[in-house]
Amino acid sequence: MQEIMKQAKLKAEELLTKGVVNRVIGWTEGDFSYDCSPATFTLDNLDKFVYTEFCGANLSKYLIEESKKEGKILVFLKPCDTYSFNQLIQEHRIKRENIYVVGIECRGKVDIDKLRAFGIDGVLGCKTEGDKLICDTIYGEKTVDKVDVMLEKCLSCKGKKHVVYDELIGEEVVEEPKDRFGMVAQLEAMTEDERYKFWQNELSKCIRCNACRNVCPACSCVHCVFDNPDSNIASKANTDRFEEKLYHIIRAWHVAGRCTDCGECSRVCPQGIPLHLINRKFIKDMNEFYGEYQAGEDTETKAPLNSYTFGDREPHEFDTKEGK
Amino acid sequence: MKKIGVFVCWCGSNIAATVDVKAVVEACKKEPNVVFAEDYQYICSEIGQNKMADAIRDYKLDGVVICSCSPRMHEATFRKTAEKAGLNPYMIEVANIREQCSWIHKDIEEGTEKAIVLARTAIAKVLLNAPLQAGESKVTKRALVIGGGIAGIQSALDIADAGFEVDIVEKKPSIGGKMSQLDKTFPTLDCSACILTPKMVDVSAHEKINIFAYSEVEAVSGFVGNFTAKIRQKARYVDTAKCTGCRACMEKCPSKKSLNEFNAGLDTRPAIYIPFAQAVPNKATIDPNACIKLKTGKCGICSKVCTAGAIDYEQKDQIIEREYGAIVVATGYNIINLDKFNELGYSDCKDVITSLEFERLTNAAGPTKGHLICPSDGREPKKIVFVQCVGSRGLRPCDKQYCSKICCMYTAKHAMLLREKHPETEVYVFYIDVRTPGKNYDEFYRRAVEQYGVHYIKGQVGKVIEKDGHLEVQASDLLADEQLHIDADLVVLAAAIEADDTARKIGTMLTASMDTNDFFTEAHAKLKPVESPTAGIFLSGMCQGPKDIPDTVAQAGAAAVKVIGLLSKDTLKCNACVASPNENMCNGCSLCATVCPYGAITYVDKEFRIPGGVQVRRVSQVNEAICQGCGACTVACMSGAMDLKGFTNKEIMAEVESICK
Amino acid sequence: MQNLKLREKIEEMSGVSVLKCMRCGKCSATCPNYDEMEFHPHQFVYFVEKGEIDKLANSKSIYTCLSCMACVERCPRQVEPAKIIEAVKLLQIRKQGNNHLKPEQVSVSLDPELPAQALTSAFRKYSK
Amino acid sequence: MNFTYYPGCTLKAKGKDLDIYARKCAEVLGVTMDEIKDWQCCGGCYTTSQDEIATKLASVRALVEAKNNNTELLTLCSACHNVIKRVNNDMATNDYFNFRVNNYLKLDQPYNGEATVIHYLEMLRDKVGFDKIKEKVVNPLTGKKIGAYYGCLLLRPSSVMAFDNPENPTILEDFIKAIGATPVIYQMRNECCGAYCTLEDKAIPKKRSDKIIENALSKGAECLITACPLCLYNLKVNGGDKIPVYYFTELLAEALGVK
Amino acid sequence: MQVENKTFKPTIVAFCCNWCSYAGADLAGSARLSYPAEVKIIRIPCSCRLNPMFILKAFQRGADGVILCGCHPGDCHYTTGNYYARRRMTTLFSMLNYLGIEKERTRVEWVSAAEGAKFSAVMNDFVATITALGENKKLEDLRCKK
Repeated sequence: MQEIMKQAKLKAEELLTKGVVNRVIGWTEGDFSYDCSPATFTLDNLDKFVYTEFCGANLSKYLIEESKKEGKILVFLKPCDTYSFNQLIQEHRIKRENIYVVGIECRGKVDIDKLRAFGIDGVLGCKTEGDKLICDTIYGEKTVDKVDVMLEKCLSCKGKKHVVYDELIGEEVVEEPKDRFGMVAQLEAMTEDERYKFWQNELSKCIRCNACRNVCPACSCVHCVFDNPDSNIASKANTDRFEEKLYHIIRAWHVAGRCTDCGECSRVCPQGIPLHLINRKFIKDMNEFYGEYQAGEDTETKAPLNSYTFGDREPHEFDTKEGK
Repeated sequence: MKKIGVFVCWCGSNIAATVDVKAVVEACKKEPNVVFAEDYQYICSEIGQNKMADAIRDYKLDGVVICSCSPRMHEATFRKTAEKAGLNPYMIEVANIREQCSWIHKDIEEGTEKAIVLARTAIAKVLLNAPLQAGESKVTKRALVIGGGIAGIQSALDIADAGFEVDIVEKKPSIGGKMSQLDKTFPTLDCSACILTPKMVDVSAHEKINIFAYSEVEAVSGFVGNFTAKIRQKARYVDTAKCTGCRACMEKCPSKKSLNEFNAGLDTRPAIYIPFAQAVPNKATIDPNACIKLKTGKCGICSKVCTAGAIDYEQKDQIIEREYGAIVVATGYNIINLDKFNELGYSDCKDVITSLEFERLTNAAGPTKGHLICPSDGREPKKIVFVQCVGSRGLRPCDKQYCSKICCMYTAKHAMLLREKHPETEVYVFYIDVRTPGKNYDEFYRRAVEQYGVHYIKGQVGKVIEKDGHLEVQASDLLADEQLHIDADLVVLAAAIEADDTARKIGTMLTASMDTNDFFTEAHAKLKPVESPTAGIFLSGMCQGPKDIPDTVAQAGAAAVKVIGLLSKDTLKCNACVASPNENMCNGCSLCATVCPYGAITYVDKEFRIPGGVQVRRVSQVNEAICQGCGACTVACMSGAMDLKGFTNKEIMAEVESICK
Repeated sequence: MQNLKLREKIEEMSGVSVLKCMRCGKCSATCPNYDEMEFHPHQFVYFVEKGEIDKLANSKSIYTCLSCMACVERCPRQVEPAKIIEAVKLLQIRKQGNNHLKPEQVSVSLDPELPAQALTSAFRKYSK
Repeated sequence: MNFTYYPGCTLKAKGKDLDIYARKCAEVLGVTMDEIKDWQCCGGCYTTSQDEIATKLASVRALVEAKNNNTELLTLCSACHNVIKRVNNDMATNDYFNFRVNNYLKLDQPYNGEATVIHYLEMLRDKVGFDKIKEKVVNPLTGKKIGAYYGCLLLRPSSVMAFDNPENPTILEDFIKAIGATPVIYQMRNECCGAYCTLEDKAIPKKRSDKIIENALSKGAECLITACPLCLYNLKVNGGDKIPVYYFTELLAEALGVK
Repeated sequence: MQVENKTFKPTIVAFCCNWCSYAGADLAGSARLSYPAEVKIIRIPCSCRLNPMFILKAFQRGADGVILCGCHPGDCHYTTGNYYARRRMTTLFSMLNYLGIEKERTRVEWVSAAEGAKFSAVMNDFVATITALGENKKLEDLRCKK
């Protein structure tokens, strides 16, 4: 990872110096090494650029606002981030010609909360060696199985292929996509009431901080319906039993067929609500009902909800295996 | 504060018997904003309408709710009255308390209660209604007809006769289409050329008709009343203004080996050619794939023999841009490729021919001057086998699922004509079903059997084997439960028809919907059979599905009437309830456009003032002349920027809330 | 006579639906062994549709199909008669003691030049 | 170019020539044919009934071998090609069949039709290329008028075999051109020779073969070529005096100078 | 509690497309084919106009069942509207059920302008189903229920 970071930084420096781009979107560290967040760089502050095990954030959304400004931008995208990028291109939210995409190698990012749950505190830095994660902490070096501390979204990685890039840094590790729908299937197998309890329990934790919406690359409306008093569903806080459900259903509905399953919503949720399970239900259903579709795989294919066939299954057949 | 008036209709006893109308009036009076409420026996009557108009004026009403029968019944009446009284017609809401209430509920208490809810819901909606103005768009008074076969010709003539300009675009060097290749026509057996040629001459002589032959439509933009088409006029290498059609060039051209398309490839033509004697325009065309001069630079004989000096080897394709108010699609058909049906021997055996080739072989203007011979060796056939449904009605990838419709009749025609001209020939027709719906059609087919002694055999041909110059036809005779082996001289295949290969391209260009067989879809199978769902596009002939000449001509005329109806208007009144985007909320994501069935949504980059400067954003625009108001886009839109006038999100939400109160 | 259960079974085994047949007779037109058959390909389809399967099963015709697949290939409706004939035949020879070809019959008719393929496929076709 | 090769029973006995010449030619053309060690007889005939798995297991075993070798499965005898290719199609498309076979075989990894079955002729056309063969010909059979006899098994059902246009095939004709000879087109080239009926009723293949040979002769064929041992047998036995019949590999070997 | 259940009258919102189903409802009316008064119809131009937000709003405000009626697939006045509606509702209903909402509370029926009898039958059946299911406790908005 050190090596990749060095290469990335050199690449950024090169492109900035040559004037190919005039700014860079990447990650920077906060007060702690595990506190990585997106940031914009020029030659002046490029030394603050990092690419570590904690750079889980998907940078594509930041391009929407950035690409409206003058000049070309360099952005670093991990494999799963490239899907969001393509989706934004398809929706004309960003201009391809204004952006220089450097695909960057990723072998799964680390969830600091999971590390802490393992009793690993005071982390100064981490590195991956094979299946292990070696953590340098103020209490000395600690080693864990990486799979135990990876971000939820990395546990169901779509594969390590960049679907769009101008240049690649690091290797494109060939990897079978992991099963994404196991948990959804488990929920489907429950009774209605069990499911209701499960979601009531999860969603009642929602504090309507809107972090899921704000981080989501698909939730990028110029003006969100929840902020629009004319929409009749605008609301700021959960004031009743249904409010949080309404919010999350509508949010999922609005990104249905557009969600690339980047997992950012669950990553940023301060309450740890497994929001990706809602999005994935839509993805799983649409795959089963209308054929495999991966949002952001290309910039042409129509999303399932924006197309149709004469023989589509009927609405009441949603829970049958074959439809008609 | 908006002032709302409510009228509750008795509809005689139709409503009043199960709904306490007085109670409804009282309940409405209690609703906020309602300044006036009254009941009357028949609001749709003249007196009722006058009462309504008076109330609108006297109380300066901003909106009116009428609790009465279904809006499908009298909404238009109420709107007219409102407009006369100075209220925007879209400020009217009808609460359906008859069909949805009094007629289906027997209990007066229950009926009244529901009627009050329905009235309240209508009040909630009308409070949010905005006055709407139906837009208008200009109509360009010229029609484009794509395809110059009998369908296109008929449509063009009818439109032009009504006094409107028409352009015909035909991809071949001459108009005339498939019909010009036919010999006789069923069920009257009159000569195809004799009835078509005068029409072709009419077209060329008509001052309102402009023929773009050897041309193709390259792009179409715009919408009903305002289309712009780009037409590519392919280089003929002949100046049509100068060419006199004398055909001296054709005689002297040394490159005579090109297959003659007009004779279905049964003979050859020179590289410079006029496809047939009655061609319109009667002008020569050089085939660049065969012309020695164009390929090698040497030759130039035609240029030397042309006394008119019409040959121009340097000619280039030209793009012409024209504006139209309406477009008629008449792209026609072709017969399928028979490569996948070679058990019938078409690819290897010269004496296995298609019905179209048979037409040319029996046509006096054809390659044999109408003398029917076997193409292999020129002998006169004595035994002829016709095979029906080749490629039609099947499910395999090589088959067409539909019935090609015309084959039964033309085969009966062929068989009959054969027996008439050559009584000594034996004629067999292998059929699955003989389908002859149509005036005088079955009588025609029966004549073939009964008067002309054509052998109709229920069964199919399974294999054709050529040996010693003859064809062994192996076939089933299902009624006799026999396998036949007929020693035939000629086998004629009724190949399935398919949409012309340019149809898909043109359909895409016009955003006119097509079925999986590339036939154009009509707006309604029964009630709008000549209109495409895309406004301003009309369908004529085979491009919409298999049909014979009488049906084609009828449809061509019908399409023309629709075009005339459209072109006779100076402006088009648009639907007022159309989609309308709020550009401040629009993401420019194109999701709305992907679901729009009419292609009514486009995008522009627009500047917006933001704090500290200007920002350019891509935003959607709805062409109100095209939008039909289905609302598909409003749901595809995530931000809620796209809304539907007359059925806005807020209005429907208000109705929902009112019902669920 | 009618046996719709058996018809269902045959449709299941053959994987084709007899109701798709439009009675064009292409199968019987194309069949190279038509003359050796008592019941012809189109009749197999029709009698199965009617559920009159016994008479087919008891006919020698089930052993005369050459499995050349010409009718399968040329059937415009994808009814594929050869598959139906095979299904009827299997119903017959799967019954105990109903093998059409027995090993002892073979040695007599064996030509020394005959390829092994003829033997194996004949056994596949005629015996269980 | 490496292939996993499935010869089949007939090619080890009465149809030896087909195999021997094929191997010789492969060597010249730079093709390696790795014969499966313990192949089992394909059964000679595909049972169309969807409820049979026992008769199709041998084919699956061969297919699994090819999958494990990570090469295509090369066949030569048309009967084997037909059976194995159709079974492979069942494995790939018929879920219930697939389930039952995998359940029975208990392989390390379930087999789902991953292997590709390729006939020797397809290999010549698509992998080697007829142009390349033309270059390698040392002894062109110039002037020889050859009728290609396809029979049934290579072509039908075309939805599965996808070998060539079933009603108007050209692969053997192109092959004939590649070895310098002249193809003769005749309509009976894709009609049945009578097949295994020869065991029960010799009259059937006699009638069929006569018709085929008569048609070929009337079109001027001097000899016939085929890829099927049983076709070769039926045609030879019934018309050997009227027209010689060869395996296509024999003429290929002759043209390549390795006969 | 028991007594309340017996007199439970559900609130049903029926969205009907203007061209087929609304006309079908009219036909049911003119044929006097009764169905419960709990059904209240909202007219929309096409089934594809139905925004899932309307359904959720209805539930939030105390509806016990929501039904959408549109033209039969292939017969849409706007050619494609009901195809979109069908996909949208299929996925939405599946989602609601996934969150634990009874699948019976939502329904789509294709009712043509000629199917007055079907309209009435559908509404009778839907109301019976919802009545049997009882009050929509899972989704209502407590603030708004009277």
